[in-house]
Amino acid sequence: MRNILLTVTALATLVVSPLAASAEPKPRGDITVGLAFDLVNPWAAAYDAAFKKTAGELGIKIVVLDSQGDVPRQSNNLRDLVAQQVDAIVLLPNNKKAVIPAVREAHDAGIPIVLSNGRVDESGEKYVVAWTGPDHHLTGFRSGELLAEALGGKGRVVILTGTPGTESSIERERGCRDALAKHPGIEVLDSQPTDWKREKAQTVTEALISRFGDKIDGICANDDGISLGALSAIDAAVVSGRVQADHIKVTSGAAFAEGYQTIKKGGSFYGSVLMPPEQDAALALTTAVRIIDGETVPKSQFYETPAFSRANIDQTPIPNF
Amino acid sequence: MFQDAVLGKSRLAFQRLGVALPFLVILGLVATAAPTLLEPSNIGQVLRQSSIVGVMALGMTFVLISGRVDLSIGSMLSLITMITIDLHDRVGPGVAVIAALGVGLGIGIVNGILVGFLRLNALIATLAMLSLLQGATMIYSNGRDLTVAAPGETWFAFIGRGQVYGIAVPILIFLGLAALLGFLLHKTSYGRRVFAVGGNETTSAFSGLRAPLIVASTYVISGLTTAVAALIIGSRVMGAQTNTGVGYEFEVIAAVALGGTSFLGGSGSIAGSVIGVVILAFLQNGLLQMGLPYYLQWIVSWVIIILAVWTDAASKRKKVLV
Amino acid sequence: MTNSATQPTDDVILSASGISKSFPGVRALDDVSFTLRKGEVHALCGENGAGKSTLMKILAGVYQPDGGVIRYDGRDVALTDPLAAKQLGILLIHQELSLVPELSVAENIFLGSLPLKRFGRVDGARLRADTRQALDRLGCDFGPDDIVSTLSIARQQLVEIARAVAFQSSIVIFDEPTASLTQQEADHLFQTIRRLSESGVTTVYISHKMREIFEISDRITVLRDGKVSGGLTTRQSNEDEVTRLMIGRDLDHYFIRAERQEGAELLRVEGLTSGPVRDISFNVHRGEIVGLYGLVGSGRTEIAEAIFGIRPLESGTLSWEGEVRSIRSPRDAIALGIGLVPEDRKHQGLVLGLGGSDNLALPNLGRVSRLGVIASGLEGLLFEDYRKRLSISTAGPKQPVLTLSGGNQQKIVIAKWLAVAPKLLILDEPTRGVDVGAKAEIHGLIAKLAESGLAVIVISSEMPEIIGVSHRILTIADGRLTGEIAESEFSEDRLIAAVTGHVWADETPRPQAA
Amino acid sequence: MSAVSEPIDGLGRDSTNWAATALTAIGLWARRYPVWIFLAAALVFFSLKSPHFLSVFNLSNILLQAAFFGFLSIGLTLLIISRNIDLTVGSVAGLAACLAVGLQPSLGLWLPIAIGLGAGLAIGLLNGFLVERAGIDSFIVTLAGMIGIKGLAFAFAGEESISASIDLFNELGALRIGRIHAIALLFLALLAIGHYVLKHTKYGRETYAIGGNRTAAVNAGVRVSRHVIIGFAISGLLAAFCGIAMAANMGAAMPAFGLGYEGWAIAAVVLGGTKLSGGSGRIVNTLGGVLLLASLRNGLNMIHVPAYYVLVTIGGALILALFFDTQFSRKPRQG
Repeated sequence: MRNILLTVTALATLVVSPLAASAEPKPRGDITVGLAFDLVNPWAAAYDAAFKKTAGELGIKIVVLDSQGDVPRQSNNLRDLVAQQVDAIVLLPNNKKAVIPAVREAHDAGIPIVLSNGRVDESGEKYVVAWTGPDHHLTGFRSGELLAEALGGKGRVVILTGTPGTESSIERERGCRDALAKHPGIEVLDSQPTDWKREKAQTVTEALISRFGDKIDGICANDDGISLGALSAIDAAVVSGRVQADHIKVTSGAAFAEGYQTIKKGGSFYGSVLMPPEQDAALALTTAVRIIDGETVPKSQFYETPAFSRANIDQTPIPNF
Repeated sequence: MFQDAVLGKSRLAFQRLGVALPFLVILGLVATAAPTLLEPSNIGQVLRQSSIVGVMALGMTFVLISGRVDLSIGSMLSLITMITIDLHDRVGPGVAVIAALGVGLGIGIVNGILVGFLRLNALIATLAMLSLLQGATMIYSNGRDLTVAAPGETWFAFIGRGQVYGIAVPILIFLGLAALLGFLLHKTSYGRRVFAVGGNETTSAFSGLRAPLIVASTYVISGLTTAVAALIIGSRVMGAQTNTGVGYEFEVIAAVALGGTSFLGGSGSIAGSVIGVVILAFLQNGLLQMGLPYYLQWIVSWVIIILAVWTDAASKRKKVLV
Repeated sequence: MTNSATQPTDDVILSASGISKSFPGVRALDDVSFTLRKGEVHALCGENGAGKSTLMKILAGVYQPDGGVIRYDGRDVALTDPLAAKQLGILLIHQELSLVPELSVAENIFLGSLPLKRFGRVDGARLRADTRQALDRLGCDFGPDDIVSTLSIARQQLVEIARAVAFQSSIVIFDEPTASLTQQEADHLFQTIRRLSESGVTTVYISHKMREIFEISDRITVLRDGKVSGGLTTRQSNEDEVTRLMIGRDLDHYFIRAERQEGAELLRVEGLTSGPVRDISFNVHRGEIVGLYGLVGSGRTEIAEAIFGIRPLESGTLSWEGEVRSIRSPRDAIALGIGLVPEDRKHQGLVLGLGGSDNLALPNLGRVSRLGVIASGLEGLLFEDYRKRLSISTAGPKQPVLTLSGGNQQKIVIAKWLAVAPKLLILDEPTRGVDVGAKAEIHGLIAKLAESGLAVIVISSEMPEIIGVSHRILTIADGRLTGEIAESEFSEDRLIAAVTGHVWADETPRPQAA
Repeated sequence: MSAVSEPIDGLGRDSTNWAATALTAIGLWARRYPVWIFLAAALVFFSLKSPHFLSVFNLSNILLQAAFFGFLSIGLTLLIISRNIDLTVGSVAGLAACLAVGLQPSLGLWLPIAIGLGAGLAIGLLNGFLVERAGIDSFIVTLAGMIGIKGLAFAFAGEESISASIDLFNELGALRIGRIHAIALLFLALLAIGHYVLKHTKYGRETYAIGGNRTAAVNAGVRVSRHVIIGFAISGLLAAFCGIAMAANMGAAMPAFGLGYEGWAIAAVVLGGTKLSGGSGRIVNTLGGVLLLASLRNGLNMIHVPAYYVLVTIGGALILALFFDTQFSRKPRQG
């Protein structure tokens, strides 16, 4: 479906920003950029840190507002940023539809919005100046492709998702399914949520192994935390003899440092997808500042999230979270 | 209120059976749909999975019997797990375990002071603590997850992953603590005081009991059991996430309520809570094994919990005068 | 308005015949029949558990009888719920006041049938006017807008009675109305009942207090074990006859005063000041029973609470066995050897959901446990001991006290304090809501305790009781000690004189609705 | 109690006295309802700390944010006064939002809204039925319902958010009257109705009676069970209002709307001085609690408290408010 996107990868659509400002640029010290996102996981924490670091380098002020995964609250936070008359907003939307009216209000108030690491629906794109960063769907797609590769295009698979209803979980699951659907030899047995918790991933995997026994050939997880939880369950099942060692292959979206090391060691954990928050944050913030400066920026600055497995792990940088 | 009061002790045995009975029927039905549910290996697994909620439910039972509630346990679980894992690699597993218990004790004391001595409303005060401790977890870890560097080389693994005579250590901890705390609640003068304070605080004060201290002490127990749960979860995962404990408070309360402990205080039992915990764990596992989508699992749990409590309430009513 | 009759007439307003009611395991009423005449005061007697309350609740529509017929005003009626009974004109005034503390007097009176205007709005003006009228007819000194929780118990009771007036009830049932009232308040209540009676209202009066029954009633129906054991005309009967019908045997005496064997001074209170209580000084000796008499709200309970460490002292000292001691909590008091049987048994004396032995053990946990572990054997023995000594009837030590009669509940409270082996026992209204038999037992027990050397303080608003048991009476009014009366000078007039000036503020006649 | 006025001359005398009396009255009132003091303190503090806080834009913003969980607090005030609790309100909001938006393509604008409200009402009735007729404690009934109803919403809507397909719906959600959001006005209007119901209607007065002394209410002939069931229905209906209002404002709906809002809503009610033990409380003070929490959340954003510390600060502020509340509003013992 969204495979077209792949072909357009990195093809920065050269739509010129509507806010081609004419006035002279503001001095850096007077610039304030707002960041609206959910500070609920290590990836976001690393993003936050990188955002602060970049702001320091650019010499600008930032306001960071966390909506704790609550969708209406993100709209509230956007309005709070509008009330403070920030110069631009970097938004990691936690819902691609519900956030649009608030985005529109910011747009109407003359505040440029840069989307990072997520999109809004088509109907809202006109209120957004630029979009940067990777894409959850593609991350999921890559993890699915990787699993298909590990299984040789054939086998039975379960998908472990994050918290039901969160944008990253929805998109990654869909991406994963889209990739697996390309391989007719692969059957998806079930998909269950884990709330992004390792312990729950372990519990769920244990139940799935009880249910399917050695019928499971692969697990496609939404992030490395989930993968690692699932691996604990697999290890225990191997010890108790219900599952053959290294039979089940696991891949996931969003690589963590621990996942990286585990993949390196070899075993069930086949590979993961890099989603480096540093570049993401830096790109988003720099783009915002360029817009404030009156520069013309590409509407879309998409970049590829590379998948890796043990085979090419040495060429892959270690995630720092 | 009348029923709860009357049934507080004398009919507890019956009452417990009352909840368990419809559940056993339902479980039977679930098991026909998911035959693997009752395989010995799965039973062991479910019991082990239930131990985390279970250990916390033991502490919650004390709090509920004293007529209060503790919503802060979810965040507390996250924070203590985080501290434990952090200290494990920086200082060593021994210190980490002691620190975990110490932090659980400390937070329990704070909760106890707020609710017991300052007499703040338990629901809102511990809700506030829920938010506060979640923030503390984030600040402590700077939002990062932590993992034990060498999970294969620490005796800490024994707590969550070990086995004794083929029985998982978490089950032993759960049942051992259940026996210990059951003894404390039902056989000691302290336990009697907890029942008395929950049953009637004024009478307790008039009888020379130190009600604030007793209420506070139940929070300390809850803090300590949460710390033990944190050790199990930390050892099982060999890591800590900032969201480790999110939502646990409701699961724990649901299990304890299912076990027949009254929200009005003054009645309940450890055995009931253990049964409630185990029932809930089997239900969740069974529905998962039936292959229901998650939302159907939620709906079915809702219906089943209501039906079970309803049957129980109806059977209670029949047995009681007016 | 029906205020023509001045004498009770022979018109039967209500007749109940063959009423039966069972609860699981208990046959509460068995073929009970009786009649009520218009304008009479009909007393209903019986020990706790005899079925009085059940019968009255049936008349008030709270319970449905299993069998029997109720005829009201000449026709058969079905009293399906409280509202139906209320609409017929039958109103039950509960023993435990049936008021909502946060609502106003007017709202309480008309609760369940608040007058409405458009948009469901409560018609405040009408509500107030109707209430005012009812209150005036009863001569109340408070207004429709007063919040009930700010009123004294006696006034709260008047609010309930005002309901009867407001709804022009033809039958008003009082369930132990004077349990929380002082003598003066009770007298005032009797005046009110007579006033109702004169206007043709029938009163059913349930009480354990013989004196009141003979003072106020025209006829008496006695229940025993769910059956009518006798129907009497008050003027042709006497207390002994009623008592015999109630308990099925003769009751020797009401009051056994202890032999006075006064020992050394045990407690000395000097200048005690706490809350409403100011500058109280008195002492108690071993073997002595000191009566503390005063109106509700006079501060008598507060004195007890101050001695027992529940209320902080603002000033004053307590000397115990000659030494000044500070008692900051009930623990301190218990450690010295003081026990308090509190005024409000259900809220302060018992944990209703727990069994008798559990309640008994509460202040004695140290005694029944070893290293903090309860020795159930010891606990059982302790309970068994007191069950025998106080003849408490329970199904077993673990039977929840909620299901026991008032008398047995009170005995458990007393037993709980006797078990701490106190040197001083304070009993606040020890026989409130307790039936005749148990009452006599409790009085006998108090005497026995004093004879064994215990110092006892009895607080009561029942004059016969306080006169009957005490060796010495202290009178309290308005938070101050107003007198000390020696045994030789006991008389009701002396007591009343010592506390008057603080009786009903509305003794002065009020304008009344014609 | 005593007035602090010192009359200086005949002319100023009256006014001084009047002012003093007014001050005393305000003081007494504030002691009884300290939430307004907390609110005033918060407003002053944030105004001093942030130049943007006191702008009309931001204040109308706070009002909108307050409305989001405020709807829930209205129904909960009624229920808590009658000594019950409803933890399902957050989930019901999500379900109603999904129904109202998800059915738009097939049923138009108004019918789906009615269905959403109807679902809230129905779940409220079910909760009430379970509490009153089945005799289960409301905490357990609604705790179980909280999860189950979320399941219903996911079953209906799936995981993804649904866009509102009818423009009028979004326009209504974005509508402002003057500078104030229509949703905020709707909230205030419903609050006023709630106030009217509690204070002036038979239903309201009986609510206090049931919470204050249930037996008395039964004896007086109040149909207690029916009353409580209606109370739950009102709570469900208001929760549905909340969800639909949020959906209209955001032009989309998803099952996770309102998740965890029950905590905020109950906290607001309790901060407003309504006791969980039932029988007392005023809905205007619930408004105080709602505004306090909304200002706190907004204010902490305005003064740039670091994200993690927002959680700590809100928790701490809640505890402090609760503490002062118990210190201030100790009522004299009833005589």
